[in-house]
Amino acid sequence: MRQSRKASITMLALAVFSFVLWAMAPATATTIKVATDSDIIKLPDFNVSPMLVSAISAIVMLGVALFVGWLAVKKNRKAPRWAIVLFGLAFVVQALVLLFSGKTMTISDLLRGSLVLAVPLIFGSMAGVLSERVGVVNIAIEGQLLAGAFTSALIASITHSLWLGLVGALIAGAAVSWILAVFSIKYVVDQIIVGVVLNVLVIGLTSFFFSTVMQANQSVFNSPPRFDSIAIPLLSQIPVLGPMLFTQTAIVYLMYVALAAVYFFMFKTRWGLRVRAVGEYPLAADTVGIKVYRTRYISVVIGGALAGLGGAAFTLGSVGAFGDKMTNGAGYIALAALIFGRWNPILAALAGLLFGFAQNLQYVLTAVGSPVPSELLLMLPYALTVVAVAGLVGKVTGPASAGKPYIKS
Amino acid sequence: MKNNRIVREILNTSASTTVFAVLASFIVGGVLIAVANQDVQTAVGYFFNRPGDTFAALWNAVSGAYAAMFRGAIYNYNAHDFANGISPITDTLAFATPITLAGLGLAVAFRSGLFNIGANGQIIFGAMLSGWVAIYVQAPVYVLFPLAVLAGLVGGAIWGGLVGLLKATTGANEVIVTIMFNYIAVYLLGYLLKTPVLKAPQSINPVSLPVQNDAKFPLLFGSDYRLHAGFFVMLAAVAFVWWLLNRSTIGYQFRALGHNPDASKVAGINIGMTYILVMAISGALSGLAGASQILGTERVLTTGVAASYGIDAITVALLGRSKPLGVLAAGILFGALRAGAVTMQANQNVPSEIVLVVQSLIVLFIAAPPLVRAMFRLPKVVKA
Amino acid sequence: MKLELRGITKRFGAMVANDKVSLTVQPGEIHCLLGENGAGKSTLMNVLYGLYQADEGEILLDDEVQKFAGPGEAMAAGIGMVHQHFMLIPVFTVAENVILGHEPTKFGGVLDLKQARDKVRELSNRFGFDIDPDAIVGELPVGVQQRVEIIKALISDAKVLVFDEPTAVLTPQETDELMAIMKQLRQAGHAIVFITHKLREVKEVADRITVLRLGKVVGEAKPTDTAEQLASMMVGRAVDLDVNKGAPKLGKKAFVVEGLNAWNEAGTQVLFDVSLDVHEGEILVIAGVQGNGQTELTEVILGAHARTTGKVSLDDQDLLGKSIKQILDLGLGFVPEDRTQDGLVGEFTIAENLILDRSDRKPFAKGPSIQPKVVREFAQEKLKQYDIRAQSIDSTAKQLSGGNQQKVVLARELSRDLRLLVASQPTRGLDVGSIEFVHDQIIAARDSGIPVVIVATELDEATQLGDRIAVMYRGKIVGIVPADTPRTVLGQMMAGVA
Amino acid sequence: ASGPSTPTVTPIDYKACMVSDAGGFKDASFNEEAYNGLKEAVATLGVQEAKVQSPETATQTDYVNGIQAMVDEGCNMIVTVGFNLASATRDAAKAHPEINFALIDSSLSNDDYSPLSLPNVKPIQYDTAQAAFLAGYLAAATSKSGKVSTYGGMLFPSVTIFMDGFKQGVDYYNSEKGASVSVLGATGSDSSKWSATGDFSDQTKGKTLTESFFSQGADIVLPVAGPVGIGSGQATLDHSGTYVIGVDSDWYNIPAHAAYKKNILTSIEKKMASAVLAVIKSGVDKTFMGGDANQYVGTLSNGGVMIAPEHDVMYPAGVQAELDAIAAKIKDGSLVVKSIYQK
Ligand SMILES: Nc1ncnc2c1ncn2[C@@H]1O[C@H](COP(=O)(O)OP(=O)(O)OP(=O)(O)O)[C@@H](O)[C@H]1O
Ligand SMILES: Nc1ncnc2c1ncn2[C@@H]1O[C@H](COP(=O)(O)OP(=O)(O)OP(=O)(O)O)[C@@H](O)[C@H]1O
Ligand SMILES: [Mg+2]
Ligand SMILES: [Mg+2]
Repeated sequence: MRQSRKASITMLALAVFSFVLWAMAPATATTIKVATDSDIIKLPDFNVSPMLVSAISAIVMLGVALFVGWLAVKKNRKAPRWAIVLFGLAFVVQALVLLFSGKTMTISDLLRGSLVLAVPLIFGSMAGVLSERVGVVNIAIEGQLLAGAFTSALIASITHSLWLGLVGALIAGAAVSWILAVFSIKYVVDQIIVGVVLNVLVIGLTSFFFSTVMQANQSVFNSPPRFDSIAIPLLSQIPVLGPMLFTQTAIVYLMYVALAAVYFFMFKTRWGLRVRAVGEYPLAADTVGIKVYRTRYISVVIGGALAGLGGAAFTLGSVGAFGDKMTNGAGYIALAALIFGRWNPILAALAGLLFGFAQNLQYVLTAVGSPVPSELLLMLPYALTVVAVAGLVGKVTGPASAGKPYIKS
Repeated sequence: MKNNRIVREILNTSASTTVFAVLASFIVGGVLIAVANQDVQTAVGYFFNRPGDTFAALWNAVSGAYAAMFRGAIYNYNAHDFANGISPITDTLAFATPITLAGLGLAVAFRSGLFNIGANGQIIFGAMLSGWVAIYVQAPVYVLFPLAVLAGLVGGAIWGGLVGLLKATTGANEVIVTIMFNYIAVYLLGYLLKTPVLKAPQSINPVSLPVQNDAKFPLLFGSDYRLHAGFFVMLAAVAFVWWLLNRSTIGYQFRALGHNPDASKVAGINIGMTYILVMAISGALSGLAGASQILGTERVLTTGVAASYGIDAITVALLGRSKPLGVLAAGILFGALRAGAVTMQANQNVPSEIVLVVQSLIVLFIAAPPLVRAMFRLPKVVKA
Repeated sequence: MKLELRGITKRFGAMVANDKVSLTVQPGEIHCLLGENGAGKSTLMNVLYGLYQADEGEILLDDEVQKFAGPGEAMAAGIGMVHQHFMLIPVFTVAENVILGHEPTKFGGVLDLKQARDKVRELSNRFGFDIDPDAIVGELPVGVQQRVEIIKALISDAKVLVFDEPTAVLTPQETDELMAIMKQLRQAGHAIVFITHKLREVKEVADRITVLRLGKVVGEAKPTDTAEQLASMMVGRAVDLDVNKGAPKLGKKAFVVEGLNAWNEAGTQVLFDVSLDVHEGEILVIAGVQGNGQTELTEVILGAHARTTGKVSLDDQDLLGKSIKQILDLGLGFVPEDRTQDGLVGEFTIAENLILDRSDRKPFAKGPSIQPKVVREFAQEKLKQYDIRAQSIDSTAKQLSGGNQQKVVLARELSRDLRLLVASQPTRGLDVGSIEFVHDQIIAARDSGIPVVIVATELDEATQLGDRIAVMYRGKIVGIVPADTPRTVLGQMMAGVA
Repeated sequence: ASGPSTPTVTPIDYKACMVSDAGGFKDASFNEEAYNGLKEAVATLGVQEAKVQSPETATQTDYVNGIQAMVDEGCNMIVTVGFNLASATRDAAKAHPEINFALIDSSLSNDDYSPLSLPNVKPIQYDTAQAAFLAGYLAAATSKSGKVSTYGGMLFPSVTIFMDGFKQGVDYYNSEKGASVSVLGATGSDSSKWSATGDFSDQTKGKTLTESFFSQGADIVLPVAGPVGIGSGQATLDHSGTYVIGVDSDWYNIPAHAAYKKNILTSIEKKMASAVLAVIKSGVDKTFMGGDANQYVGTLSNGGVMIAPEHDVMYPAGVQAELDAIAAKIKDGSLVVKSIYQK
């Protein structure tokens, strides 16, 4: 109840802000390009007036804010999700139209790039889901991504096989998470120490072999092939979404499958029920004969394998060759997406997507000329996340036993 | 009975295991060093003709590397006089100062059940504020210096306290927020270093003016050594945190909150206020780390002012089991590794990445005594 | 199936929780295990169930020696257990909790929750519990959770069943139902171990009785023995079972609740126009089945409840809108319903827990610093005074047996200068000796002239302790009656009839 | 690791050393190019080498430490790479007048950034804008879409000087040919608002950014972001008719860029290797001359900066000639390329 009040207050503030923006909105129109050459039905580009759009958004936002406030005060009800989504949408649309005023905004670029940037985050957050849902905090996502990136590039270079490269990534990610598992389950080391340290360890090892092995013989050890993006017939021709979702590399399609699978197993199967039970209250799980340690090992290791795939997205799925520390903190963002998404793979994926979007936005924007300095624009994804988490998401509670080792008497 | 349990623990767990843990990680590191070493590679080439060479090369490579690390981190026995010989250990302590301060900050948060990984951002804010004061404020030394240090403390406290405030008011998860705040702080610093706010007018590059001499931490052993008075601030912080967590009433409430928020609430502890307080104090200590950077060693603000101390601090805090003295020890260890790495590289051409490997292995091994005992066939600790 | 435990010894560090305990339970027999708090009953059962590994001794089923690496194996061997501390996943639904470990599945491990629900419905009908299979366990009142725990044990139709204090949180009706169930199971030839501190129940169902003290078997008793005999055997001294309190010397109306309404997080109303008043020197018992608003009422008094209308005042000071701290400082002593969650910090030592709501007050704190010496002396004193069984004041709260945990909370709350005492089920899970002691303390508090509010689910306790009894049902006070009102009438009021 | 120093030259008792900036010697760009000079010196002059690669998260303290370590190694010459090492170099040079220093990409200054000249420090700087100008002109002339693009890792002056010169080159082409080629990523004159990926390590960002340039019609990209530029090179492989322009060294000859060498239009070269070799040589045969008076500024005139020769990508007819003409103008000063290093 308190929560929804906070939400409505935040919303009101943002709505007011949106009115201010309306007041300052420039006259020059924003051209929106939705069509891509491949679409079946060609939608025309259209020009919108920032004024008009601002007006609409501002009013919608105010409406939603008031409605949520009314729910909170009169009905003591939480803000319904649709309201939050509608609100966010209105705000984003207004922001976009204003930022691109006098310029052309190509929707499909905006979206496609967002997904590309989100892929490792989404794989990473899946690893987080599998690991934390079973009660093992996974700070080591960064390390798992990096190990996957390195190994996939190395293997694919040597074997000239993309698929063997992916297998390498799986194994590398699994290996890192297996160490996480052994230390946190068997040796009862603080899971967060292990995670943080594993990241450093993997950075150290990859950098070391990068400079001693890969760089020394680039052509043999670090010139892997790349996955080409495959346009899925028909699907890829859906306006706007088609190019984003269905003109991608095999890794991205793998991600769709993995995402569906993880969600299904976690919430619909016996295995998932047991995993979640162990993550919530291992003693209780133990008392009904669930093998706590085994369950933890298996789930954590599978998660790591997925993160490994995410690593491959940096190399085989994108630029091919491995580069020193190329994941550059994506693992930590994935961790945030995981929490943001309430340990739910789908929501986490959306969080990752939101982040990728904010990041890509500033690329697309600076390309055509941005009204603000790059550093401020670079903050956007991070600031946006804070606003979303603080203003709209609020308190999230993870698996109860995450981080706590299970010791038998 | 209780006593000799403690004795046993010290004997078995802490002391010996730590030694062996360090040993173990140096062995693994040694393997990598050997792999990377030219002479070893060459010698291995004709291993079967003259295996002796290989082993000789191995020994030279590994012993050489670690000897260099020792000279770089503790005592340089090749130096022509004692005065130069001891300068490495002072470097180690100089590096250890900010790492330990930030580590203490995180320790306070961890003990209170808040997983603050925002040390990086909090260091940066401390450094920015402290730096700004130290560069631009005109005041007599006895005002300027304390003010500059205080500014660092406040900067960190604000950036950390803000996280606590968000958590208290909106329930926002501190892990997300601190991660995001780290990036925001980095880019904000980058931005301000391009604007007149921080950028030195005459410089084309994103650097600030150097801090005024009056604002600097006095060097302890003269200009030949880098160790500065910030070291004592750090020691004071260790004592303070010990008191805070073990003797103070708010520290007691911090820990209660950390273990069981519900019971704390029923016992009348103001949860929200405590969150803010915890994060503010935690941030303040990291902010001091920032101050010791800018007023102690860096002297100018650059985008890299926080180094990797934000992440190091997490490890240091946890490795020190979030206990002040433990954090101090861990901090000095990390300082030594950072100081020694350079010599190892310069003198033995050892790739610097190996230090990261060794560093993380040390932590893993120290954190898992049973593993180390198994590796070295040490007696099991009789669990009391 | 016949169960036999031979010379079971279990140590926790230095403390011996079970000392060469032997015990035999025949098929078709209800074997009661009696003992004070911390006697080692639960530990013994956990050993049997494979949760703890015994240091010595062996477990036999039908004269076959068993080796249980984990509960899984014990269950496989036909042992079922209702745990003293719930083994339920709060965020799961009832159905999910019940099937956990032996989930019905369709093709490829897909959960068949429908089958699960049906199974739960069928069982809860059979045993006359009404439980919604889709309810989230964490949101259910403790009483209902206990029923879920029981269903969990029954569903796996085990041959050997252990009930570790299942009745501690059940209503009289529920208790009677449970005991009927136990009798059914006995008929069906199950071997049953029943742990309880309520001698009435023992005398009703027990075929044989074994008494533990300080981890040792002190002997067998017969159901025909008087309650007093059993009690003294348990505690090792004579126990006076019925509360002896003089007539109340009433002072002024110190604590008043008027037209109190309250809503929960979800926005549904949980208290409806509650009005009551308590005089100085008077004990008002709030009787009622778990989950009829008592919890919320106590929360409101404590100041922990967000949305309320009406009036709550102590010594003419309005409590509504005051912070918990302010209210505690006004002299409220509060014994929460759920001691492990709200009353104690499990990782803290006994000493630390004893100052939980006074850590920054004299004499425990001087200025910003805590005074360790004072704290420890205080703890030593309370440990003795309340006879808390623990290795030392430095043992952590979560190492304590249920009963001893409760004592720590009581020791803390009763040892401040009170203006009002609110205690939810102060004797839940306590052994007879402790109950006697606690009751004496509460009455002492009352006679010292402060108003006392006790939330009780136990009719015995209600009638013995109360000067007046307010019965709650569905968030309303259905009536405030004198303490000598007959059990049947009270029972009906609590059930909402009459 | 480079192979064992070739035994053809006799080792001499002269130690040449180098300290990198945070980028490290394997950045396939700036530091690596400088280090190649040192390796050459080892191979051709037989000097001893020692080097320190500063940590990725280097602070001023780390630079001071690194240089100190080199001093302890008894180096005769210490080359420090990048403006970040300026003050550390200055202090070390003051403390050790007997050691020669060469500072790349910056000159010395006092704490208040007033210029400083020390006899044992030779600043090595590059008027990169001149070469970038040529690259810009070439890009404009080559572009079919009339859109070219550029971005940086972070927008430091050492980065924007490339983008700026590039932009001037394009503008010059426009004014000469009455064309209207635009530069995506460098819109407007305020360089702080240009495109940046935000770091120098995440290559996927470089690729994504480049692809959004391409899908907005650009067909040539100039990445000034160290290894992140590899992302741009990779992007050219997915979009036929698009080209990448290298920086610091001729990417065409660097293994890291081999995959897309056929799409490398040219590279804006800072001949740091030769400068480093030269300064070390001067040290060896005792002809080293430090101080601002003797500072080395790489320009088109002295061949310190240049654009790489035509490789696989054919220039439009006549452009090579125009480039030569422009180069000549710049050399004789009749055409001035503005840059931050213009005194
Ligand atoms: N170090 C390890 N590495 C990989 N897998 C392991 C490791 N330790 C245990 N496992 C996995 O866990 C399984 C069970 O381990 P363990 O016997 O310790 O727990 P359990 O007894 O099966 O579960 P419970 O504790 O619930 O009884 C092993 O069979 C193995 O598959
Ligand atoms: N995990 C543990 N670690 C240490 N000591 C323990 C542990 N579990 C129980 N004990 C100790 O063993 C003794 C017996 O505990 P147990 O729970 O068996 O008592 P009980 O007979 O069940 O008491 P109650 O009637 O209050 O439940 C107690 O003194 C308790 O402090
Ligand atoms: Mg018990
Ligand atoms: Mg087992």
